[in-house]
Amino acid sequence: MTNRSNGNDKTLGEVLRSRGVSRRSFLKFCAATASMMALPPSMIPAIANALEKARRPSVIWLSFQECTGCTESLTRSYAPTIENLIFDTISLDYHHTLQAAAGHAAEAAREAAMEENNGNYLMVVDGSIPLANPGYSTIAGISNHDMLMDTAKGAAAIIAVGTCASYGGIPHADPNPTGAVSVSDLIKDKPIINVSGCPPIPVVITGVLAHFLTFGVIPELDHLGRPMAFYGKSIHDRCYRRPFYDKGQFAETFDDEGAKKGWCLYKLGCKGPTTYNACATTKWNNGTSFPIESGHPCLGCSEPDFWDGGGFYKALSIPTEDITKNAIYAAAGAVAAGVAIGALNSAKKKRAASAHQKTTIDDLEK
Amino acid sequence: MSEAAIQQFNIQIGNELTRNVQPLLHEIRHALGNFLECGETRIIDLRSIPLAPGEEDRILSLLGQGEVQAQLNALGPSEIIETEYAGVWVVTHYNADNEIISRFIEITAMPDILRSQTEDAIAAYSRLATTLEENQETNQSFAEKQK
Amino acid sequence: MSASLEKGINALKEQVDSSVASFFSSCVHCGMCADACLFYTETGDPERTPINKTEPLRRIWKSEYTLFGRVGKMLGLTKKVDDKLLADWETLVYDSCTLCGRCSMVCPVGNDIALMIRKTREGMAAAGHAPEGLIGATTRAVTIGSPMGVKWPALEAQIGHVEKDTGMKVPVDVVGAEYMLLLSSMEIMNFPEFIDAVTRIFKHAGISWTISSEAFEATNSGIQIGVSDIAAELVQRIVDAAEKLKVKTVISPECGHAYMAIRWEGPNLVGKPFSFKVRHILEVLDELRKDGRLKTTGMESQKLTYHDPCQISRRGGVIDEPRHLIDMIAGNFVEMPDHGKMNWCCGAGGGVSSNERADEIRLKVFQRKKDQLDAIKPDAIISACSNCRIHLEDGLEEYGMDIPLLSLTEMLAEHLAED
Amino acid sequence: MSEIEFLSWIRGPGFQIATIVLVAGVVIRIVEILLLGRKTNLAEAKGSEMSSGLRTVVTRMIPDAGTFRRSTFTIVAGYIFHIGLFVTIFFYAPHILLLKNIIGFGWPSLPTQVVDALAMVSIIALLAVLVHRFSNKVLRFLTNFEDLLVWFVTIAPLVTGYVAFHRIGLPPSTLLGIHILSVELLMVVFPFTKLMHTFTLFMARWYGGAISGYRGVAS
Repeated sequence: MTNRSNGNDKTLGEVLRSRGVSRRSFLKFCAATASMMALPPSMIPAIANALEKARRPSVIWLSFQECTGCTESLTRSYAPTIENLIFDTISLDYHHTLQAAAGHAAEAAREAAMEENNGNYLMVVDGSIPLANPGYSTIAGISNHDMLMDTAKGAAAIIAVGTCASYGGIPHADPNPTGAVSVSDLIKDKPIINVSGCPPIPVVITGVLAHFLTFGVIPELDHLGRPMAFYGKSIHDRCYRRPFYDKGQFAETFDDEGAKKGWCLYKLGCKGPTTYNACATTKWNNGTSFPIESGHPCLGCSEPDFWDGGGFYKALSIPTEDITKNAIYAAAGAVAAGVAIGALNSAKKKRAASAHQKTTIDDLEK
Repeated sequence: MSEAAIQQFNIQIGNELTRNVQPLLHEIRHALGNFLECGETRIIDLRSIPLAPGEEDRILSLLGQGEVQAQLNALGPSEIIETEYAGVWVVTHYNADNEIISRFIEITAMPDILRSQTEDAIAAYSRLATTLEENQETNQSFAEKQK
Repeated sequence: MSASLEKGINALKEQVDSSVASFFSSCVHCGMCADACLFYTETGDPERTPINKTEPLRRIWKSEYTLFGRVGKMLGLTKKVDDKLLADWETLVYDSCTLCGRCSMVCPVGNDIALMIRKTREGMAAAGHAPEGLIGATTRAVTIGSPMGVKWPALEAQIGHVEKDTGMKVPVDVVGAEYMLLLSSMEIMNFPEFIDAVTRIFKHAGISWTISSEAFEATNSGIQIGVSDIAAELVQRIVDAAEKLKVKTVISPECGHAYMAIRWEGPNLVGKPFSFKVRHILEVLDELRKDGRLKTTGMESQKLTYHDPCQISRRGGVIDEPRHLIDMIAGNFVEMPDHGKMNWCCGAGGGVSSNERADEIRLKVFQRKKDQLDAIKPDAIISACSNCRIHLEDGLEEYGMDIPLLSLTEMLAEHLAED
Repeated sequence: MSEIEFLSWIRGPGFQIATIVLVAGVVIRIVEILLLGRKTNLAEAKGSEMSSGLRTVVTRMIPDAGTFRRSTFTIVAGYIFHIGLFVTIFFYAPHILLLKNIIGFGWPSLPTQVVDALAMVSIIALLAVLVHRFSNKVLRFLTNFEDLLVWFVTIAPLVTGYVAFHRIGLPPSTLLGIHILSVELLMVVFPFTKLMHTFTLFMARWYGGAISGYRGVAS
């Protein structure tokens, strides 16, 4: 993160070599990257070739209504990793949480990077954008909205990191006091990659960067703008507890026998079946585990409006409101209505009986 | 977390949960045939195949361990073994924390990554030259001092 | 005053009750009742599906007695009952149904479809959509006292013959007798042997009985045409006679719908419980058998089968009694494939035999009975209903089969042990 | 409307409305039927109404041999889809969870593979029932719009449930939403149609059995 504007003329290969990274290490890195991006291994040479020649892209990172969790997620991966390598090869020209400069100096850096790399830089956004009142969130006196729209103009592509930037996230949750919206709600004319999650998995961000570096285009996205390679399958599909679901073995509480045996957490409100993310395979904390493995149901954080999904500990099939009470009221009301109708029916029958005219044999024909 | 405690939550499911084991082995056999016939190599990314816990281990134990076992040290260790079936290799890359970052089955005479890379050899060549030069200089100055 | 649509609709409104509402609410249009109805199986005409025959009643229930139907009626969405509908349904309700109730036995949701068709007839008749033949029979029943126009002198003459043949007295108008015997016109006109048989058996068993000269006719065209008022009037005649003679039990003869009329509908038609019991002749005979008062001798060696008259067994509950009695005298008794409560109707009950218009279909659907008989090939058929008996003979002749029809009561009389 | 918003509406207000319509509708109809009343039978009884009625409620589940032969398809297909519906509705874990949430108690579920297979069998049976409805002349004659509507709202939750379970085509939350929506459709249509037989058949069988039983006939 120490590189500044002067490093953009070097290729990635040159940067790596200058750091003493061997070709063999680079090949290993390419193999891991291919695997990470779910690309066929036959493409490893092509990836190596492309990465070798790739220019270090300028990256401008904008943080709006966010909690810095996304940045934490990225920077807290300890020990040198393949992901770090990627980060080291980009030119992070603006990130107000990480950069040393502040205020007008920082804004000047952003403007300089935008000018220098006009049309080529990557814009990364975390956090949602408040529209109710521009004063809710400003940076150096510039409203989030204005900064976003201004910076987006010269961007080659936009990566919305985290659920807030992707779909509005927690600020967008009901009743959404700030009128928070997502990046894609405001920008329609640029490729936007949503890397959702609260926070998102670090490797997904680096995977997306690697893909962009390798092919110069954004990866294949799902209908919610997320890279298919990572969001193509649900947590449920790749969950190691899935066989318990299929067998009907569920933990009923957090401390019962089922929970201890590692049974399915569906009944405890797991949103795995409706959540698309790579947690179950890439896992967290450098591959240690993921929430379900630690015994907690999936919250569905990579999905739009996950906060308003009706309770984290309520199973998906359960209605979100108190049905029983209303059903009882309805039944009581219906009994009353039924009795009223019954009275009408009885009256009608009585009328029919009193209207009855005795039929004799003379009445059998018209 | 103790090993036992981890074990508790890592449920091993019986054989053939995803039914991908057998087809994968057939694919390896097919690739080996191709390799022998026309020299075509093949790499299978184990991460790209949906496998249940335990199934990967099953594949690896079925393939077994052959004559070659090599260890790389490049951005963390890598393990390259030839399986019981010559021509079928298992390449496992670890990161610096010894966590598996990718695993491939390669059908080839020797995985490329094991081979010395030209770029590295070029660098090595110049490095060696520099070392020799430096040595020469050192030797010379030492000799001069002796004089 | 005459029949009118308005009266018909009013009558249908009177017929709807909680059972009818449950039945209509439960019908899922599965079509199984069609397979249970000989008028469908032998004609293949889907309009004759039993539940379809209740359509007029269903429309009244739906539009008058359901909340959603009422709303629909206000919006003009419900199907109306009009003269055209009733005219179209006349042949279905009267000519293509004997009220045999087999459909009621197979309906998977338990609907008593026959009951609903019976109720539908109330509306049809009140609206003037009853068949001519039935109207004629009903008129004769009310004015003359018998649907076939049989008057007391005719019966008196038959009694004379019986007394001469048996040398026994046939008691008439005996006050305080235990039993009062009713007769159907058919027995008087076609099977006077029945009176003969009863006279001998009762003499043998030593029971006190009588025939009323004022109310001897058991049949009741009112329940066939579906006019409760007329049916009640006919039942009332019997009630009056039974009360006048102070009898303990009224005996319904070998006639299906007569039993239904006096035993099951009777008290409900006149609106109060009877002061006397009503029994079918076979029930009385079975009681005598149980008490050891009916002794027979000799066994029939020919292969015999029993045709259950629908109104007596499936709709009447007299199923085991005839079989006990047959066991006394039959050595080779064979049941038909479907028997007892699942027996197939002969095709002439429920007023169909009084409706000349239905003659053709009545004989066509006899095929069902023929198939049943072909399966066991009996030497003779026993029955306990004169109407079944006449129609079975008619049908057998039509289909060129030669199987004699026997009356169970008459057979028992023939086998009476000499004292 | 986003997927979650859609699903939230379906699980929230949508389900609320459907439940109220279902409960109120069913109760109104049952009360409406029962309050019509029935005249006391004045004829001397030959058997008990109550016990005969109750017996018929049970025995009418099994057809006699002759009827089975004549209506084999209707009976077999009917049995299959009714059992399939019963199992999928009442023995699939997420459904039990829903019912437990509403009525306060639950029961063990069946393995999803079993439920899955039965759902498929039911779908096939219902498709066969539809084909039969159009190929059999009695059924074709009897069939009206309501029959088709009821067929549709019955098979729809099975199909949408099957698709949602296997997550075919659309995002799972949307599939789940569609599935619950189809169930809500079923719930709303229920009281207005012959689906009421679910409840009224017990009454109908009781009345039918009572009428016969009173006369001494075991129907």
